[in-house]
Amino acid sequence: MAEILPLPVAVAELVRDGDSVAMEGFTHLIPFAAGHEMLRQGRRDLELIRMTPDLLYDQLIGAGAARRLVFSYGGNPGVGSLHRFRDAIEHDWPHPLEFEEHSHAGMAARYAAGAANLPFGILRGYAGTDLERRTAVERIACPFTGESLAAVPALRPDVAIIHAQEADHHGNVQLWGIPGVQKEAVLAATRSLVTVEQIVEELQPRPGGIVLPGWTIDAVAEAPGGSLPSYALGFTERDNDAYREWDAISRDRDRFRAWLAEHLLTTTEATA
Amino acid sequence: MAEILPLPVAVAELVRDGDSVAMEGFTHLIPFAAGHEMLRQGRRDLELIRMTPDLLYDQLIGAGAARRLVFSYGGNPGVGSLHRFRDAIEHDWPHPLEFEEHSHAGMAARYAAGAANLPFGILRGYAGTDLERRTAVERIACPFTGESLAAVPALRPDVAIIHAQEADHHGNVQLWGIPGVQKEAVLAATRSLVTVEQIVEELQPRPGGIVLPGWTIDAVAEAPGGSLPSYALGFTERDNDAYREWDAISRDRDRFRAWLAEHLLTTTEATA
Amino acid sequence: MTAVTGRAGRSRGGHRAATPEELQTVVAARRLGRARSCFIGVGRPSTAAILARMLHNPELVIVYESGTIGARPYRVPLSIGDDALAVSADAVVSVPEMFAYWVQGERIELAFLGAAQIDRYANLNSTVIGDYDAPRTRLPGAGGAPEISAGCHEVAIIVPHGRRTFVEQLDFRTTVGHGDGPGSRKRLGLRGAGPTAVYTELGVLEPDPEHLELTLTQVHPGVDPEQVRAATGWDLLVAEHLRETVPATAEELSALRELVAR
Amino acid sequence: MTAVTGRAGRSRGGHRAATPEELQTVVAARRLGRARSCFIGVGRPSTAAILARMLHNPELVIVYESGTIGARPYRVPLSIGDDALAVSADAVVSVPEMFAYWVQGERIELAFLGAAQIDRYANLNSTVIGDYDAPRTRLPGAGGAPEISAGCHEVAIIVPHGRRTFVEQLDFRTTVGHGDGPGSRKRLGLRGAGPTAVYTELGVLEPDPEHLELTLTQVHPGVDPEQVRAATGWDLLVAEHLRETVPATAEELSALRELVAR
Repeated sequence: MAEILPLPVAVAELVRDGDSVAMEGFTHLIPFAAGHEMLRQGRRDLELIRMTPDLLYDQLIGAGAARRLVFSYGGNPGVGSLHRFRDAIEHDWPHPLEFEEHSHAGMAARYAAGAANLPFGILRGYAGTDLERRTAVERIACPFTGESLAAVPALRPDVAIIHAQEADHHGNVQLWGIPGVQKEAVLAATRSLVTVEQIVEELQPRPGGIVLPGWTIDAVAEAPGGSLPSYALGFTERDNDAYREWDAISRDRDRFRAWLAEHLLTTTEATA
Repeated sequence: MAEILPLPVAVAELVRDGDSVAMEGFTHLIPFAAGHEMLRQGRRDLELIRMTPDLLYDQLIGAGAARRLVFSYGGNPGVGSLHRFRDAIEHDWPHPLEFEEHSHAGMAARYAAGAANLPFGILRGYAGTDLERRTAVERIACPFTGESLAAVPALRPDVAIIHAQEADHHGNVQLWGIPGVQKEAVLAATRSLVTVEQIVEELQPRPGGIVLPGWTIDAVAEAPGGSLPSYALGFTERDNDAYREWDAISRDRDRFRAWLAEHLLTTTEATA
Repeated sequence: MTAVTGRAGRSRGGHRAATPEELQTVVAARRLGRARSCFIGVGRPSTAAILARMLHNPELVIVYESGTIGARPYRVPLSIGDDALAVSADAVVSVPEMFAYWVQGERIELAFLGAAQIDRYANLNSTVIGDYDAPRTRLPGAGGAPEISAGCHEVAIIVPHGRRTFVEQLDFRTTVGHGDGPGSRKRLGLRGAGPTAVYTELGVLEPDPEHLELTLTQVHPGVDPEQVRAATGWDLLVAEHLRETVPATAEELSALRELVAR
Repeated sequence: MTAVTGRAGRSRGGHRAATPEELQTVVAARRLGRARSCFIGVGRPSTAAILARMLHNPELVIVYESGTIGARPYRVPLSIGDDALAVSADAVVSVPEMFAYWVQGERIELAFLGAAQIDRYANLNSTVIGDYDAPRTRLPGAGGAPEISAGCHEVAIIVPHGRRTFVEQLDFRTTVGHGDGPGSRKRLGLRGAGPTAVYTELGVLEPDPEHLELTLTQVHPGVDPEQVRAATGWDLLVAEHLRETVPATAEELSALRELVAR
């Protein structure tokens, strides 16, 4: 059964330095609050896994929390570059960043394989690309037709962190709207944390609702607005301006440092 | 876009003698009306694919419509044997029946592979069973860990037939309740027919609702009560007595013949 | 001996004593009292699981292969896809997801399986009696059993006790229990612990901790171990310290009968 | 030349003439007028698709990789996961399902892709400028492009026309268009037809039916083919019968501007 914990306690208990951490949410329901709590607690040496690193991982990378990044699309959606991500890869700032990149289809197959407890997933993919020489992918032959397919290794993160709209007191979680790859991330991980907009007496089944039973989750933490500046359908709206503003903040190391200092101060006070 | 057709027309257009036909519905939403229409139209030489043949395939097998059966559990749920299925396999009545059997996990992986346009699916399965020697399964090694897994060939039926609660005038279909493997069956098949309880002006998204857009389907036919004696959540209740009574009817070839004659007569009149 | 031959006697409490089949269900339900989640088919396992939720373990998560997770059935369903299961469940998933993410994902603690034949290593046949190509009796086939036995943490088996069921040699190995003995499951890549108990109307059999051969470890009240050996198609081992089943309590029996009557 | 240099002139109707970028979007939207379904990312492809639904093809099924199938966006989304997409869609599926059942399932007719670099066989780079291990500019990476290009029936490309984009040699091949020419896609097991058109602010390039090298087949009004060749990093072929783009109609332009202003 999931424990209902304050967010700082949940992060302290579940995320350790050196862990591989998958924080998912495809544009929708990105777990910013939990990521910022990791920043505040000064987690280091993490392997950060995420299809679309987005602002959240740009911030963690810029703060030096990541040893390694596993991803498939490192852009600021609709805006442009992730400058901290670029600075780390192009100029080793604040320190060198190992990385492994895939296609979306490959990452999705890797999570699905992890959730299904398979060592690998198969897809029609990667063939003929330079990606094939640069990442963890093998060719595999269909034993029935002889066709050549791509095999990708399963993702089995130490911790998965997602944001959802609601949980009940037993830690059963429901999310709806664009579901992304969150269910797979949680089921593939050894430990899991779900932040939610609210805790309710009883989950009411919703159209498009995905329910994760409490016994598949380690901790649930209430974090209203916890996916801003992304959004939680029915609760918050995407703050497109924040995505645009991040471009200027993150372009410059000093402005980023100032943002980080101010942000950590603010969140520390808020959670104190 | 799916054409909205009367059931006899839809079956006549989509199902041909010699086809491989997958009629799915896991206990819930079994497409009896469509199957009975196939009986009435005298389809022959079919490869019938279905995880749980149930009464529907017992009837088609008994009537001699099947050349081959692909399945994973051939029982009358909660009651006992499927006697027409047994009579065909044990005594070649009404004629010899080829068959290929899998486990549920294997069939599910085969449908999922078909829907995903992959030539095979992988699972941890079959190892050490006698099934492995009797069916289409190969061992495959994980290229990353060396682990040995089972590979099963994708299912790509000529036609998939399912029953759902509702469709709109564009042929968009929604079903809810136990979803079984119907989505995969439709997406794996070359052609597809969906019978529905009702055609509505507009689909209202439902908790647990699965929507198949009209452009993934060839024909939709209205068939209220079309999954009886199984059921359609929210519309009809499972007729458990009919399942129990089938045991007596199907046990005896003459009683079955009488049922068939009477049933075809009734349905012919009803649809005339 | 009335209590185990199936003829109903009267207990002191005034109600009929447990039939052997009732006791079999009650004992299985007791096992489920300490499970977190169980994967079950219809019939007696389903009855035992609902009984366990009524009596011992209201938090027991019941999973049916039809895709319902955390179903709270009020009555014993005829089929694993009855509407009450879907409506009351915490989550309902597709069949491919059930087998990939939940069974193969090793999320379910205990599975209850039945079979037409069982051998000394708790391997199961639910496919055919006689020759595969010229069967005496064609059975329904594998269903979910092979992978359920592979992926759940433990397997419990409920079967009637007789020489037709407990056989020296299976006609077909549908589901691997302990294979050919120690090391078999590991060699085959099966991840769970495999069968840990067989519940019958006569008692309970468990694999020997060392050589894994099914051993009679518990008999129901009034059952002679020789009677169990006679109902078994191989030379059944009997545990040195044979336990006797605690008789069904009045509470267990009335709950079971109330459930079956619903 | 005003109409293609980006400086706004006045057309006879009194509104500003189309900028080259507007015309690029308008031409792409025309292509979508005869598609049943299209797979698109954010930015100009999204604008073109919404415009196509407004003007030519109200039944066009727009699919975003975030999982929305049949979305009916009213305004141009900043991100492919904006809430309007989920709420208005016919169906919303998980990312694994999107790529497995829908993209790889070859259900989507036309995909629109962008890139930082494109070569003569319409292969695309969205990964890196410079050396992979010591990049001059690290780009976002593959996203869905490689498999979208493999699985959709056809691919259309929208890119700005210049020598930084149209290069002799990609720094990294993220996405296969026509590979090394005829036979490449088949050898690699790529199922769709691959790129069939490249839409730029200067005109339209299409693979030659025989040798598959991108060929200038259409120029926008006032554009000289030599201007296009000068903006291309390889010795660009020009079709014998070069077409000229039908100028953006007043209806197209006002619809586009209204859409962008929403």
